[in-house]
Amino acid sequence: MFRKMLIANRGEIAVRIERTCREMGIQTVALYEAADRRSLHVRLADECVPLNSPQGFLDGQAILEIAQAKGVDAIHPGYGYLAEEASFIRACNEADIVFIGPPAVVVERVRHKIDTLRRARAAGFPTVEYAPTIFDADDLAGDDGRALHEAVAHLGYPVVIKSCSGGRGRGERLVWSADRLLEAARRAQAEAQAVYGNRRVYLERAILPAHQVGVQIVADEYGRLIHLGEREGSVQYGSRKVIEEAPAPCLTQPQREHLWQTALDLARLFEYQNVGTVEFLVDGSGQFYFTEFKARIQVEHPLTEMVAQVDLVREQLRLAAGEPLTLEQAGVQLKGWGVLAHVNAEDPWQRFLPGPGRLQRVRLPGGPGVRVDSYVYSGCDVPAAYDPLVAKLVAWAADRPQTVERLRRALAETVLVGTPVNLSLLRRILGTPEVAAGTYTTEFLARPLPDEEQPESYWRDLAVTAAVLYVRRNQAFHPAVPERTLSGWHQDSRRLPQ
Amino acid sequence: MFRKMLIANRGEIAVRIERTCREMGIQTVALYEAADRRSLHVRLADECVPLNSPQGFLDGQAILEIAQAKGVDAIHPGYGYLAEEASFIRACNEADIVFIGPPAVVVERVRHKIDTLRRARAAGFPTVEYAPTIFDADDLAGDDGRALHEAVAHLGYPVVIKSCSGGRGRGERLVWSADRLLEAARRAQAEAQAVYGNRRVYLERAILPAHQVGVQIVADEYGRLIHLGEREGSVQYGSRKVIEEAPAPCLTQPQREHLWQTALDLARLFEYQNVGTVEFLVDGSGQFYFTEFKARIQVEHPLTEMVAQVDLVREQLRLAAGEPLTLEQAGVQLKGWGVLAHVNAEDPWQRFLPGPGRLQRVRLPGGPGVRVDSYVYSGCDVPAAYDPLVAKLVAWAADRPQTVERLRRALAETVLVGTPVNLSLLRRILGTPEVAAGTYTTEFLARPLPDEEQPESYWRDLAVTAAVLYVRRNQAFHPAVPERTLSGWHQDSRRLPQ
Amino acid sequence: MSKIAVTVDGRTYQVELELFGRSGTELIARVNGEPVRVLAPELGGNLEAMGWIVVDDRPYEIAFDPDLHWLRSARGLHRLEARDVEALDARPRNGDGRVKAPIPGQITRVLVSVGQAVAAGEPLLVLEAMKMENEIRASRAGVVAAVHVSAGRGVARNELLTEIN
Amino acid sequence: MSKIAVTVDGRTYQVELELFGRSGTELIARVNGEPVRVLAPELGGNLEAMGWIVVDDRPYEIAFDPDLHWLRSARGLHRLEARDVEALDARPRNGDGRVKAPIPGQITRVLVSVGQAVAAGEPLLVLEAMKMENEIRASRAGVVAAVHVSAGRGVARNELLTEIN
Repeated sequence: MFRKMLIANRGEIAVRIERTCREMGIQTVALYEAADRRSLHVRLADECVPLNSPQGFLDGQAILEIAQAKGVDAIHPGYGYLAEEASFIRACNEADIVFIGPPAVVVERVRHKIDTLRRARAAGFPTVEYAPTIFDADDLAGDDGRALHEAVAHLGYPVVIKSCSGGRGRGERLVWSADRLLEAARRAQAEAQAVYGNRRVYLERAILPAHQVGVQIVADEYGRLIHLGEREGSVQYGSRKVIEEAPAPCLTQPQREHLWQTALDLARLFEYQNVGTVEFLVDGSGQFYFTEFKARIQVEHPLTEMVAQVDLVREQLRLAAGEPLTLEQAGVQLKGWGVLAHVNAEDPWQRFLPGPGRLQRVRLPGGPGVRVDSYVYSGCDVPAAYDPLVAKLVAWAADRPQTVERLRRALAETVLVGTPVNLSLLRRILGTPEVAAGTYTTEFLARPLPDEEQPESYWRDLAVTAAVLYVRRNQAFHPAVPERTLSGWHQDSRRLPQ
Repeated sequence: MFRKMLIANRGEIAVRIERTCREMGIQTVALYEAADRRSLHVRLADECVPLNSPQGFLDGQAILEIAQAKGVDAIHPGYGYLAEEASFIRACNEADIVFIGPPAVVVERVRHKIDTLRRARAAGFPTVEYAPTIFDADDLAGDDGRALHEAVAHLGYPVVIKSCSGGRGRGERLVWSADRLLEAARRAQAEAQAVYGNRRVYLERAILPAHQVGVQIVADEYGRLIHLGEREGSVQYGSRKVIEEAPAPCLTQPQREHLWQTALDLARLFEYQNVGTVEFLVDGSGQFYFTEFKARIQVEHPLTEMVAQVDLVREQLRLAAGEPLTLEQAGVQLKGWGVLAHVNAEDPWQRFLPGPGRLQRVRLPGGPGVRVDSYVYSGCDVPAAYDPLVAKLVAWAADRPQTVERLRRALAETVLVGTPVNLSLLRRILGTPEVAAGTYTTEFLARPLPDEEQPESYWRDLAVTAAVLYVRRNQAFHPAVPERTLSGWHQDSRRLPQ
Repeated sequence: MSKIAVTVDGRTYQVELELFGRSGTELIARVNGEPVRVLAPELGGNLEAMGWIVVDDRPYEIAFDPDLHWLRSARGLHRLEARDVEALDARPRNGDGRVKAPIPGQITRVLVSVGQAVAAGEPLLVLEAMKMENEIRASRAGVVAAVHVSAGRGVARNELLTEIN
Repeated sequence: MSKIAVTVDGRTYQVELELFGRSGTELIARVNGEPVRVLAPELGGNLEAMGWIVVDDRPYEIAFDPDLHWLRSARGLHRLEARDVEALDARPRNGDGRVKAPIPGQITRVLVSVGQAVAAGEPLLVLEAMKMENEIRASRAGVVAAVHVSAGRGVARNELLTEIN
């Protein structure tokens, strides 16, 4: 096994990887940019090195230099950034450093999304409809998107614009009509560039309403291959998953088993290795369509870890070290139900405006059946430069209703003060009949959420609270100054309010 | 099911009960004494009521009055305090309030420890040797402990002095020779009085070295009865358990199954109901001896919840509401391994001096396979009046070595600053060969722990750190005043140091 | 005795309470004339430290902005208006036309220019932060009077971006 | 430049460093003459806020008492001695015979009386706190000069209990 590992990522996934490394006795080297130095992943590592590159975690060269200077024998890319970059994997190999993930040849086989779809379809697998063209920046700049419009002509609206580097809904745009196509493609490209360092996008025919389901695959280099069940991530806003669960409530048991078998067959077709996910869209009738491989650990992997009771990062490390798969399909027992919430530093009521800042108070939930993966703690910063995900709350219980109630309970006891957070949105989503019944689709959050009923005493108590705060504030800070002149808004004003 | 429950306890167990209540849609009423008002159990409840009684949580009358004023339909006693008081259970019944635990008649059958041992022995079960006398305060005051010495004469040293109200090692004293007997009995009585409000103690022949093992029992009022495996709590200091685990590493699988069956038979003999534990001592040869019933939820219950994947508090509530047991023995699968650490606010290097105070910084561990039950958070108080337990850290993994490493990892990422805590002691215990091999006994911590090896760089780095702190302190606080005069010790001094 | 009119998400209450000179943390207030018991444990410290309050035995963990425009409990975020009904100066505040950066980030595009008429809600600029593009929109209708930033420019929180007259 | 002699659990190091006038948080120190890089992120705030330091890329989360008698890391609690080797007044401190309450609690028994000779480590009183009885022992041998408390008395942290001459 490895002696020392560099983690080429930050935030909660870096913390997640450090935890398994520590349990396995592997030393860790964390990277951080200046704004991120108070994050937990920097504190839990054995060594921490500043990353001073304008490209940040996308700068494979800079990261490899640090890895060599620190004498590591492995690099874990986490998700995003360098997780599916075959050239980086090859550079690691040449430097005699093990890359934690599939070999470069496997990544190359599955990273090109259109080729992957073509090959799967040729082998008889059901896939989504796609346009066989990749749009790079120049394709849009020149001709006002004629190529784009031509591509859609074969598919018909609605279409989804997806990043070729894909993942996590970033760089994805749903388009319903031709007049929004060009702007949407530009936005998708800009976001893909920001997140993946690569602005290439392609088009798929949208399936609406749909369910987004992925099957977790684990494979060794000797041809042993198993699945660990599926996850559903259909509760989305702005193409980003916000509630996910395992198993997928949209499937019947026969559909589920058919899906598992299809995923295993696809993984065999592409000779997949290491830990990965085979992704599908499922329509209202339970028909499913292959969309892509995710050749890495995914954000929502704790769901699988809880229902299958497997440490996926440990499996990644073992497989990358060349060890054979020791889990057997017959020995894997998927038990109970898991539901995961993405806690984001953003304001859902202000068009999801991200909310960086300092978290003065943090209290994360605990107790039975609750797992938290996070990089935050009381007094830490949420830097502006990264994804707004601050914590993943995962609940597990013996059945789905208990699990949903448990996650609601965990949310209710979570305190994050200092930046806007989406806790109350998550609470409202989990309180809807659609989530209670497990009947939601990817369209679910396009409709307004019902207001929560609160007892009269709640409003009265908050009014008393506000009055106490109001009197206390005027008393303590400025008993003589009119309240109107005190806000930050007016203090730095260059002219008085009209 | 219940509508509203009063929790007649505080700290982590009150939080634990509130969590299940919230998941089941049951409103909660928390109690708090003034020093405890910042604890988490007060914040997570739907209502919180000050408890103003000199007897505190032992004052059943005051608690019942609050329960009636608040219109609750159930009271959960947690552990300790009123958990095994038949008279309180009857008072609840008369007030038409359900007591969460066994009925009064069951508690009366098992609470008298000597009677329980006699009945078990008469039915052919192996029990510890005991003296059939109860010592109340007066027995010790009058005759210089003659009755005590006579009781020991039948047993022989070493003996254990145990509280008749029992539990959690409080009020327990191991005595090796006659000259320490009287003082030890007085101490045991004083501690029993402080913890349980009842100073009665009795004597057992000590089994040394031994393993302390309890089998978790769940039974309904219709005669259905199952076990959920056993726990071992042999890592103790000052008779208090500090590391516990499930399953018990001291047992072979045949011994384990024999123990389970014996526990079920004992529970049937006593017609036990609700959730409880049948406790045994196991000697070096694997022979076991029944000691007592614990007719309540126990501190270490999360271990069973993790290996059996059952919510024991939910089961308590369901059974107390008269529902039948729905778990079946064949459906219970004990999987993997759990290890639990008691994090106490106390200083192990200062004879376990308790350490109340304010916790300025709290960061509890998370990630895969880690559960935390606690009442603390950043900025809370650890009151002086209660048990020093501030958090239970529980790790679960597929096998025992992984679980021990996971708990070490969880300890390493735990931050508690503001009071002394036993984190580094726990860390050292978990690093010993005895814990790694699972071969420890109740005698284990009587021997000194080996020092941990640290690399030279560690000491050097701490020296640099100390130098930075030293210079920074002198610079910021008092550049001109000699360092010697600055400590709290000297500032309030009435004479100068010699 | 202060008399405060408080509106929480559109529901208005008259609250009477007395805080001046109190050393304790418990007090009796009146809401629409009815008495309520209040325990405000952190009342002695600075205002931001006050994260917990108990009203008639019901505990609330709260967060709020220094201007008391909003209050957050575990059940949601609520808009607040509070004013002293006996104070002389009780005019509500007007928003002006100055558009400031709500978060630190980088301006990626400027969509309007000086002299241009804009409708309320119309996008003015795009600000990138946390890998997300965020449209900054006009808070009211008017004419763009000034644009203080250009594409590519990094901006601090509350930095003035444009002005609308 | 300060020259500090630091002893950590019996291991002594000579540390040279310069903090005066520094606005940044990174510095180079020398330990027994060897240079080490130090990143002390909270150096600008108050001392107690400093919970994290990085020495030669190795991060440490730390806690310490204001008198710098001990330092805690995730790996353990360590005794410290630090002194400025160039300061004039570098006498080590002496313990005196005054015995104070190490925690708040209640005195349940007083085991000695004035004039009694006691050995180092001999129990003087029993103090109950957190439901535990704690023996307070003599820090050195001597004669009990004063007993300031009686059984049943509640005591605050650091309250003077007995004196030994």
